[in-house]
Amino acid sequence: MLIASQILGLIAPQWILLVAAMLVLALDLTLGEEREGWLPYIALLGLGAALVASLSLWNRQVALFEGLFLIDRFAVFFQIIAVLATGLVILASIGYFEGKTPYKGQFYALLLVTALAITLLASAADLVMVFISIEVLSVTSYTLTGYLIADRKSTEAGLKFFLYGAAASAIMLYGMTLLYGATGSTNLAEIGRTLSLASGEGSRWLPIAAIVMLLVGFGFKVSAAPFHQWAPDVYEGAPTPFAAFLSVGSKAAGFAILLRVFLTALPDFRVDWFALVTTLSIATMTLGNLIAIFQENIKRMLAYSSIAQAGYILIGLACWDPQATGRESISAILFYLLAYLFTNLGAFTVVIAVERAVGTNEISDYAGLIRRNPWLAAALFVFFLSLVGIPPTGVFVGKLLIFAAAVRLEYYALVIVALINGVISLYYYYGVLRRVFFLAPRDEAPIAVSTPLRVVLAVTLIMTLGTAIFAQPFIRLALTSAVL
Amino acid sequence: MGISHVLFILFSVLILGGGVMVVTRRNLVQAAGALILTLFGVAGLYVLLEAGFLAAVQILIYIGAIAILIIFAVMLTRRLADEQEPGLNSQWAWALGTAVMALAILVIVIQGTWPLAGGVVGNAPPLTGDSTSRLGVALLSPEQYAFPFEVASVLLLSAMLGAIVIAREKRH
Amino acid sequence: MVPLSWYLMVSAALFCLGIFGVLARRNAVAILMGTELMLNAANINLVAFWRHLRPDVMSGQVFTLMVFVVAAAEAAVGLALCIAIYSSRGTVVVEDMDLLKG
Amino acid sequence: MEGFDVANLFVSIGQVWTGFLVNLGLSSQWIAFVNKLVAALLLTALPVTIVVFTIMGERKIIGRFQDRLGPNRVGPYGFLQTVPDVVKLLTKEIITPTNVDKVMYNVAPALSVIAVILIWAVMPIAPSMIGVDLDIGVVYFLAVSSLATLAILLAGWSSNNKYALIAAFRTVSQLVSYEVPLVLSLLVPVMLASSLSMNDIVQAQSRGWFVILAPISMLIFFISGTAEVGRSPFDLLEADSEIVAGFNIEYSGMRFAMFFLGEWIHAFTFCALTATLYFGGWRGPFVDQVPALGALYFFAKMFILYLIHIWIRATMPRFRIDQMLAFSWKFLVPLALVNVAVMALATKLLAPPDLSASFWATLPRWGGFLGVNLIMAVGTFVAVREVARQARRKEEEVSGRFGSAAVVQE
Repeated sequence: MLIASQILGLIAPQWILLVAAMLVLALDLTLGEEREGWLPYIALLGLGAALVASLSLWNRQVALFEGLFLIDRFAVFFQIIAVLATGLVILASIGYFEGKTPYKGQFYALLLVTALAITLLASAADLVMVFISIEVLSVTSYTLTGYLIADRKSTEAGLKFFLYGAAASAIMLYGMTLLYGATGSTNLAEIGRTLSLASGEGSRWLPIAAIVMLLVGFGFKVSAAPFHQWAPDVYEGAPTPFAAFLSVGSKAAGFAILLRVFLTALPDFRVDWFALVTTLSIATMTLGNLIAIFQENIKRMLAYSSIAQAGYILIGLACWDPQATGRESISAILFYLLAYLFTNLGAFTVVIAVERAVGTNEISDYAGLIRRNPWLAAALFVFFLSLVGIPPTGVFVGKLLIFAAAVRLEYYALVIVALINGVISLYYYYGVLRRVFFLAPRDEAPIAVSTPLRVVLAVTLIMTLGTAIFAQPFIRLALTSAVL
Repeated sequence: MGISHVLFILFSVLILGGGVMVVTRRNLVQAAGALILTLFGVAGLYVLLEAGFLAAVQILIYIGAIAILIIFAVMLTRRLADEQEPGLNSQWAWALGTAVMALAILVIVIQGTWPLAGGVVGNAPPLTGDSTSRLGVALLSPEQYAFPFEVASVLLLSAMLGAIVIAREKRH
Repeated sequence: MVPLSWYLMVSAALFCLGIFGVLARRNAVAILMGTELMLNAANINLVAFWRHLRPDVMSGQVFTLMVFVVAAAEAAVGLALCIAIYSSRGTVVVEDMDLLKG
Repeated sequence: MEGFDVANLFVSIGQVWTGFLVNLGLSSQWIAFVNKLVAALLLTALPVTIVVFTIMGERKIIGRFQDRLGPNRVGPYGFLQTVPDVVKLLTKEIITPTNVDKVMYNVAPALSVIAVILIWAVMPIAPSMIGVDLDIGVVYFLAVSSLATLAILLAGWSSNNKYALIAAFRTVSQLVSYEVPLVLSLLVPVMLASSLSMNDIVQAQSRGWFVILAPISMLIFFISGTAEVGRSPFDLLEADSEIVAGFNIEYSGMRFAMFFLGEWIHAFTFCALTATLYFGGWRGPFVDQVPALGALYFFAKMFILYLIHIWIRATMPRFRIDQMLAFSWKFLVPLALVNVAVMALATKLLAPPDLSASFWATLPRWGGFLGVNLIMAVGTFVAVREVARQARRKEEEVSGRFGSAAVVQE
């Protein structure tokens, strides 16, 4: 039995994030217009404290509140991902809202709550906890997507996100109730135990129906086809920093909970969900890559690209086999998510920089970017290289690890589909890069990049290359975190 | 057929009849009124299931707050022309097919063995003690659900904050 | 005592009505009402399972209360978005929202 | 004493009645059903009967407040005025305007009465004289009274009249805003009695009314209750100077009378609730010996509180809509939140003495609670004064800057 102070220590990242959010809100009311600029840095300070707190939990393996809330390396890994994503997004959003909305402090506060939701989700080990945490993430996401009330695209995106999201989470909830009905418990581990005892006799239909419904909800979060329709609209309409956050933070949270639920509660139904996940994976990457070709808006293109990436990551789940590849496939997913975090955030940061100079997000505006700001062009080149999966970049290593797991299980077809998809994706990434490097700019004026954006670009660039060149420690990190 | 069966059928008719009206009525305030009927029916089922506290909270929150909020929103976003426009979109037949198929699958699933855990199908176990106070204890003791309870308050707070930011009058 | 399967049937029917509403309605508020139906269907399930499986453990009822909270939060944010959209373009019919190609 | 015990009288009436039903040849299940039906009818009749008295009393008393005689034609001192009034309302033509939403237009008036009458199902009138002693009585009351909001909303919308619709919008903003402090203040008696049952709350006041332990909570409850009922100074739903007649503008005859009835019942029902939750309900001297006295005390307390209601109504001007909302969100809600937190702490620290404890042993608890409430009251006063001062300073700055203009205007 833990005493209160110990519990407080164990949930320190969570309450630090909450306190930071409240602090930002309170200061937003009291600081006044002139000193509003401090708020993002205060939020960053809170994130830093939360990072320290979660790192201090690295070697803990505790179940809190009667198994409701697990603190293990898996959870801590996602805590780190959440903090990193939020921190970089906050840096990238400094100055973004100038003249777009009168409310700036609330953005940072809500973003901190979103980070809190991801950390909760990574630790949730009970259906009640899973549901409520997903909803915290969703509800704040709807708000932040529709945040620019003066921008009609933003509100429209917010409403569409909300409508899709509310329906998806209702379906997911129904699946959870079926699971509860099948086992009489909401605890994931206990559900897993009960199902493993009962899987021999009786109907398997019930858990399978539950699995399908859960996949709707989780698939929505990771934007897997056919639950991806929200993503392009939302990415296009949302404030760009938040679109960046959705593409990495929200997606990582979706995978965290997908792994946690499927691997602790439903491992005995692997034969059933394997087929579903494989289909989902193939559909997701193919659809994402094919539609991305026809996009004229860079945010939409990145949205479809991020859908396709979800497809690659799902291969990792499909290749999970408790006997053969248990930890490797999970660690491949974790590594992929980490590398993808830096790569995609970097790409979005370039988009933010261009958007702030040009005002729109059309791909045609990227013509001659190299002459307007060679650094941006070079960074975009590296990020796109990584997104395609060409060495020496982080996502390349991630793909390699995932393919390794697939090859070990001899799922060659999946690898081949993924490789073909890689080739397709080359086409549209090249389409952008061709404009950046070879076409003449419409406007010769150089694009200035603010200091916070430079910091984000530097960090993401270094990490995109670093996770590949010095891959070993990161792979080891992913491997040690791959304990569920 | 005892009195509970009769009540059950009554509430089910209320729920499903209201539900049908919710999804088909052109006039949205009437649809919201039908939603209230459905919510009442659900509260009735809670009473039959001996969850009186939930029934009261259902009426208090769902009807007293959510349904009223919905009616309010309908009134605020209403054009007079709306009543002439169709309530359903062009894919409604496809949607109907999906819904019927989902129902068929769910019915098959429900006919399966319930539950895998224990195999209770007939009568429910007797209810002992005061379930309302046990619910209170469950919600507020750290060994049970106090933590999700706190998370729920964070959810409400952020929803409130978000709603204010989005719906507040623009002042630049 | 009404058997469990009766409740489940009603809940399944309500859930599918909700799905139909979400897929077939044009007005955003009407779609929201569809999701409310689905949430209520899930709640019937939860309470029925609670009563029939393990009434001594309150997880089903706690879950139901959480769904209430979530429904309230979703309704608040969703309706705020509806009102924001209406004030800028005078409609909440989803088909008329065509700035994003979706 | 035995012969005067009215409770026993009821019991013997019940026995006679049951015997009558048995003679009719009904099975025991049906007898129980019929008995419940009769009880429900009686409980429904009760508030409707009280309304007749309150209406005539109120008209007389308000007349005196406003320095006029009030009704004085029908019956002695005009006390029978209600009778021709009711006859008039019943015989008036029922008008249904064109293009109204027929179903809702007709449902709304009935709903407004049903919602308030349902509250009486859990009202403990005397010891063991309660419709149903629900273990969730307080939540039930909240749930049911939220339906009254719905009735007004539906009436306002379905009337197809812009004034009615404006009133409906006001309803939502007003009633929903005041429900928050109402619920928060209601938590305090629930915590003190550690039960949600109305009867338990009355029982728990055997060692002192909750109004002594939690006066601030009582005030918040009473104020937000007045707002919930929509009576002066919160009668913006039917502010005749602004929106003609408000949500019931299109209603006539019996339908109008229903709203009228609903509002009136709601008003004294809230007084009855205040009496139950804070003033000991049916508690009073000698109730243990003569339970029927309880009903007397209960109604006496209710009427005294109702007198205060009438007093407020006769003397306070109506709020402006923004003032009304600000009063709830900026004053009542924060105060209620602080109150709940402080009272929860106080309840935890000052555990109730067992029933055998002497009067003196309970004094520290009373003192503690009173002290806590006093501190809160003083704190509120200081805070409000500070806010008012700042507002005044700002005002003065503005008028200082535009001082000359102001002078010219004068």
